[in-house]
Amino acid sequence: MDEAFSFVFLMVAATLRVATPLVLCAMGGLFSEKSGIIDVGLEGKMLMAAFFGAATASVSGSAWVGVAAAIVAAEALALLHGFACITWRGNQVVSGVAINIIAAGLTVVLGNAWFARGGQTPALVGDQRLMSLFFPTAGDNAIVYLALLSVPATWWIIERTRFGLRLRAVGEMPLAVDAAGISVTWLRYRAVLLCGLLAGLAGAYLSVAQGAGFGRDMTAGQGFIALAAIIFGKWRPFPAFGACLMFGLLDAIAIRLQGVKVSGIGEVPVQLILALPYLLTMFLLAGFIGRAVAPKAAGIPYEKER
Amino acid sequence: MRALRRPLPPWADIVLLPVINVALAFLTVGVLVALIGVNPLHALKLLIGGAIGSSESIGYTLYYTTNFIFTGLAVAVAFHAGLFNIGGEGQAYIGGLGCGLAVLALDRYLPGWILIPLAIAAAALFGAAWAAVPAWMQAWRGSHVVITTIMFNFVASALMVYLMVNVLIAPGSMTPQSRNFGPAGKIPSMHDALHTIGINVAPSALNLSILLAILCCVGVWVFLWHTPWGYALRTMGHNPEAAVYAGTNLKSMTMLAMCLSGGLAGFVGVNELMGVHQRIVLDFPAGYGFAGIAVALMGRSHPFGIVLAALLFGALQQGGAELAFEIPSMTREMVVVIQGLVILFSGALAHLPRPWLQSLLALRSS
Amino acid sequence: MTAAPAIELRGIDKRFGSVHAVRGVSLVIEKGAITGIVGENGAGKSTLMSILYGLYRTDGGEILVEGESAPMDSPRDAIARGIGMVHQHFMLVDTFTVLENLVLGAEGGPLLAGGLAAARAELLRLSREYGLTVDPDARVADLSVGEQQRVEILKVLFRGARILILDEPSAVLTPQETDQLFRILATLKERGVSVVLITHKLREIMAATDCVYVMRQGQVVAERRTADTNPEELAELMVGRKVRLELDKAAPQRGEVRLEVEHLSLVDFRGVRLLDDIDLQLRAGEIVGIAGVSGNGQTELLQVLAGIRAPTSGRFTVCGRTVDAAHAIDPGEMRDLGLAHVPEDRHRQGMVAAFRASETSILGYHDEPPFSHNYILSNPVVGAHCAKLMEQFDVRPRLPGLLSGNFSGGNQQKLVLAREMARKPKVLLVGQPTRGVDIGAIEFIHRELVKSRDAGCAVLVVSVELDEILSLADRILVMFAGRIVGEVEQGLADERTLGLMMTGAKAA
Amino acid sequence: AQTAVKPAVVYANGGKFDKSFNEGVSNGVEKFKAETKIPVVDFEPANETQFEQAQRRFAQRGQDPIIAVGFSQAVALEKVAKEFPNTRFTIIDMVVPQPNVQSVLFKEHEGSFLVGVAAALASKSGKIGFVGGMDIPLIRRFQCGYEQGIKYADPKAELIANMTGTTPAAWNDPGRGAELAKGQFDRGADVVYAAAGNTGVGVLQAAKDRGKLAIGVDSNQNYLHPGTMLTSMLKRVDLAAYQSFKAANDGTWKAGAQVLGLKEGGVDWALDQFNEKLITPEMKAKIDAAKADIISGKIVVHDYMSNNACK
Ligand SMILES: Nc1ncnc2c1ncn2[C@@H]1O[C@H](COP(=O)(O)OP(=O)(O)OP(=O)(O)O)[C@@H](O)[C@H]1O
Ligand SMILES: Nc1ncnc2c1ncn2[C@@H]1O[C@H](COP(=O)(O)OP(=O)(O)OP(=O)(O)O)[C@@H](O)[C@H]1O
Ligand SMILES: [Mg+2]
Ligand SMILES: [Mg+2]
Repeated sequence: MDEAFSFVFLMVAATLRVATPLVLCAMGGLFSEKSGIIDVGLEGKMLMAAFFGAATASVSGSAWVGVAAAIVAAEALALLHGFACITWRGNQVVSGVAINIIAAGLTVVLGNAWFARGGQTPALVGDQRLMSLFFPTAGDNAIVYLALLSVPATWWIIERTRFGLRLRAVGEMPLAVDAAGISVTWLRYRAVLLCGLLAGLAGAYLSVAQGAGFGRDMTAGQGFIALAAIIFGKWRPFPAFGACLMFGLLDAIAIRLQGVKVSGIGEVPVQLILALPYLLTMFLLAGFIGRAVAPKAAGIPYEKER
Repeated sequence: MRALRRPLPPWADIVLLPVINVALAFLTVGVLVALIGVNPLHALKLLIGGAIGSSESIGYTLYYTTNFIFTGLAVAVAFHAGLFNIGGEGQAYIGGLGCGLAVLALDRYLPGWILIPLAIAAAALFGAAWAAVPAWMQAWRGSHVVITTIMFNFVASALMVYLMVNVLIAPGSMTPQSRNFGPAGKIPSMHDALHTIGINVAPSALNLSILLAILCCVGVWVFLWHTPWGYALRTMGHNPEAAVYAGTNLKSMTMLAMCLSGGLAGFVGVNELMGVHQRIVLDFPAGYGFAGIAVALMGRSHPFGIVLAALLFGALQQGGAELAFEIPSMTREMVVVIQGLVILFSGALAHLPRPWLQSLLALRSS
Repeated sequence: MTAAPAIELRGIDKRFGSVHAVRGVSLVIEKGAITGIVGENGAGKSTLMSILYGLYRTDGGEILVEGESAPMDSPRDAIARGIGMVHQHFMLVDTFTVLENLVLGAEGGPLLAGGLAAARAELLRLSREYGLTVDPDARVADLSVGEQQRVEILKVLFRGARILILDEPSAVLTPQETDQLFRILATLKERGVSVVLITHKLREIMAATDCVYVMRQGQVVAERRTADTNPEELAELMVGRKVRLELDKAAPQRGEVRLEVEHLSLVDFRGVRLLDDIDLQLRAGEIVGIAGVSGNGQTELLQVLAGIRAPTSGRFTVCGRTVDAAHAIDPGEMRDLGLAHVPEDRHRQGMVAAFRASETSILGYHDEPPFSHNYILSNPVVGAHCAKLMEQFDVRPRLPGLLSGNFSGGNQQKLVLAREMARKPKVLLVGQPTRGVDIGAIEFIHRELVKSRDAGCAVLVVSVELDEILSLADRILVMFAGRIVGEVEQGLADERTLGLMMTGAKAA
Repeated sequence: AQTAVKPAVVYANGGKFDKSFNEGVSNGVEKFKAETKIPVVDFEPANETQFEQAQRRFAQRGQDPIIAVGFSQAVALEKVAKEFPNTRFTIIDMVVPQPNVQSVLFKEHEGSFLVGVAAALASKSGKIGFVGGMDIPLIRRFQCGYEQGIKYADPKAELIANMTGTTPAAWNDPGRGAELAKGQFDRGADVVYAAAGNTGVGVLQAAKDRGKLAIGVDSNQNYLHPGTMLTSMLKRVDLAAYQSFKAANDGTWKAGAQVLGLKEGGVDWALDQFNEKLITPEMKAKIDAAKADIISGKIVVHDYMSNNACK
């Protein structure tokens, strides 16, 4: 009985630990995509945030200063994305890809120049990191709770506020928003900035809360998984949250499944287990969630001459 | 007050604008380089010298160019069909598996002049097959290729590690790599080929695969602009409804476009495995698939433009390595940053210099 | 002293790149009157109104609202000055409810709940006052076009507009709906609202307006009191030459049956019946017109007949080949049988804006000789073909190398028609042959269609313009809710009864 | 004064500061530099093709000797060594049979055996973890040696093993390393051994966060988290690099293969001020006994790579 409880507790904790950056990214991406700006660059934002978060925390000695720096870094990239896609009406996917590549390179270049450790930041110790608040074995630091909070907050903003109504409208029909006397540009910039805020938190989580320092490419594809979660959730906060939890749980299970022998098949190859989240994503995308309908104007620059 | 804006003349659109875009990217890099305490002009000199300073460095530049042409064409063909293939990385990987398997299976029985074309075909086939799955999912199940091709890159990697570790590993090998290809499975290197006709150049990784790359450029150009299928493919890319109206089956056209794209990406395996490594190794696509996006964007998805862009990227890759040789603080990631900035400035921010150019040209002409 | 006019425009100027869309236009909109604006395609009407509404920024000139200079930098300024606009293409968010669309931009606070409740009350009041009933909780996507327009008008009234601009409001309405619209406009006028009405239908100008401006090539070329003018004069002012408003044609010489449709039905993936048991016959040498409010299955009928969609049940026979659910056909094969199709929406289907005109001129025939030989496309042959089409159909400018999207709407339409008629098809399907096309081009297109009928082609025309159907068709079918609800011979039809059939109220 | 050597290093993928393998070489090089004041040039390649390029470029410039770090450089070196028969090369982790190449190999399984013994002795739960980088034979060799050591010290102990990933990122993903380690702790493990390059940093960190024990690899990583670092499996690549340069400088450099095991001091376990509190005298005695037995040949540690199986 007790063992079962602790098993469940540990699985839940492991799931949440892995899901936290996904949830934050997915909620951020949701704001952006609801406003009609596709964000393939979540990965890059998170990476840049992780780097600046760790770098600042290690220099300043304070984890929260690091978190703030992480958010600023992600916001800078968010503004770049906005500048390219909103102001200059560039291709949103291309801009996202560029941001990912720039972040992957720049973090290492800067890391090398500043710390001369092959792109890593010094390991964070003591107050330079956010530690568990209540359950040391669970790793429940402040950002985990922020991530949990971000889901109802996102829902409430999108469904219940004026900003949310306009956000939904601008992702469906920007022309109608423009004709109603509301600035499409400013609305979209706000959405992109919200996305930067959340992606920044996710990055900070990776390097100053869950981890203890930055390592090159430390996001390892989680931005894309968050993107997939948004699609699974059909651009709705709670279902997207569910998808993130599913990925987290899958990961927790995958870790336990390695080396386990399945009767009849023998030992499951490690590689299969590692590829499982990707395969499952494809499998579900292909068959089980039905056709997910993106906001109609997503990906289309609002081209309007004045 | 407001300068009158006129649309740019075609020459400015096709030549001037991309050049300015790349220049902007380099300008930004220059600032970055200066920020980390290196003289940008000195770095530029080393970069150029490293890329084209000797016959060896030219060889390496062209060898990288070969890869970039393949992945650039791959991305471009999909682009023309309105599809965004981010899976070049995985397709190149599996393409390499295809030619590798063909060579491993047959290099003891067949002479090179039969085996090499066969293995090249196998590379195309495997690359195409790896692209066909996301294509099928987009065409029939409506899941977007951008997501599925990314996922398939990870799956390709897992599959290759599994195969290399458990199946294809050479007996007694320390590392996951296959046995060496027999001589029949080797594409001659350029310095050897040139040597036989009496020209001596320094050895480099450049091999005859570059001829395949040039052939692909011509083939893609003919296909896209001079065949009815190419016409239908471009129609789909610009306006799917018009394509349906014109009698094109979007599903099969999606399959065709992605398979062509995957096949082209698969040729990276030919250059790398049959041309250089002469065995199957892990991780040989090394980012060429992603860089292909930049190459296609810069080259305006036209084979000729792609050759130019691939040359630039090849020179960057080679010159960047030399740069890292000479200046320790210039790490190899600098080249990655440059690639990213080129994608940003010639892709997403392509129109940035346009108003300025328009006013400039309007002023001059008035 | 007379009160200042509601709006005065002085010397308004606007360029889009090299297109000089509006050239120094001055006009006056009187308070409490209905002002009409007419003009050929691309004359600059919509652009002018968009400037007034703040959607475009003017390059020169001044806007005065009730005598005061009023710069319009964004629609916000226009709304604040009491200007409302119902656009040519509706500005509604499909996925929103009527109520949500109503409050967008006028939410009344950072939280939605209060604003929505207040809007619901206001909506009820407006509905009662003007007889504009809509369900506040219905999703806009589920509303008919007429209802959507009502929402647009409600939106304007909800914001308390005193000046109402309507850009081609009747293009999508049945005659009955149009009548209701004009009753509403009359009510508004009574309450002191000033109305600007843009339309291509001279009859509406004559019936509803107090005065009318005529625009041509970006300029106002005439101003008339409605009582002092007539449609012939207006048409001439618009086009700059005499226009024959009547189409004269001989009686049809009917030949063999080229298209036979039996019990044709189409059900979409949600189970909605888009086509319901359609029967029709089309003979060589006749033009059959299909009338109906858009969205009643005409689009789908053309798609099925052209091979773009497969029918769910029933069958049809084209030139001897029978098609049903089990024996589907694709548009390419259809063309091989001798069927040509001018789609309703040329931008979305008939052409590729990014292609050169020469490439658009072989769309659908690209894999046939002489364009394609041994699987190679011959660009010189294609170019020459396009030049010939442009000559025959007077497509301007005559530049096969120009991008298709850079031709004006009327010329794009001519290019598409030319392409489809060039092969002398046995059956010609034409959707909305002159939608949004000006009077001069309409005249030309109608004559070409009659010519090919006289040459023995079987022509099926779908149009929402009753005038067009009445003058062009030898036989008229009326579609409503996916069914053919009536059939009338030409000469026996009149607008009233057809209009009633189109709403499903009366069957013949 | 003397005709100084002009040494050079070509690092493996992963970079100079991976806190383990490459960094070990780098430490040896630094030591050489500090002692002799002879400058050493180095290069971190971006992809496999650059191995050959870098080796050749260094040789052309007259650098000598040149160390090629890591097994993946072998094929390239085979070619380049033939082109430059007068240049001396040293390769680590692989054999290149050329007259001008020195090959240095390590018996990682022997070192891993020892830390396995330590792990089994320190574990209270009898469950012991292992986090590898990629599932490749070299890492299996580590795991297999470790497992034998565990079984030797405690036949009932159970090994929980995880691999990190399938892409090169697997060597560089501390976040995932930490998560894998936490997963193992959740399943009851209380000692974990990381053989995953930079990923290991996360593993060691996770152990610290949870108050469990961790074992480092390649370099001595004990200093990273004093108190939770049980020990490190030393693979003395630093020594190999240092000695190669030193020998060249002294004129005693010799080509040929050398396999460095416990006997040769090529592998070992680390005991220093950072972990001395964790290693009780009994533990130390048992580990040293095992070490002596391996050196004397009484215990034969099976090498996974001899037959691609752990038995
Ligand atoms: N966004 C734009 N960019 C470039 N040119 C434009 C743009 N919008 C309109 N134009 C040009 O301005 C001219 C006026 O167009 P406008 O839409 O105002 O005509 P219109 O009188 O409303 O025509 P219609 O009767 O077809 O609605 C057209 O020739 C068109 O070419
Ligand atoms: N967004 C745009 N950018 C550049 N030119 C445009 C744009 N929109 C329209 N044009 C130009 O405007 C001209 C007319 O286009 P437009 O579609 O307004 O014609 P139209 O006769 O009003 O057709 P429609 O019946 O479709 O309204 C074309 O020559 C085209 O080049
Ligand atoms: Mg128009
Ligand atoms: Mg208009």
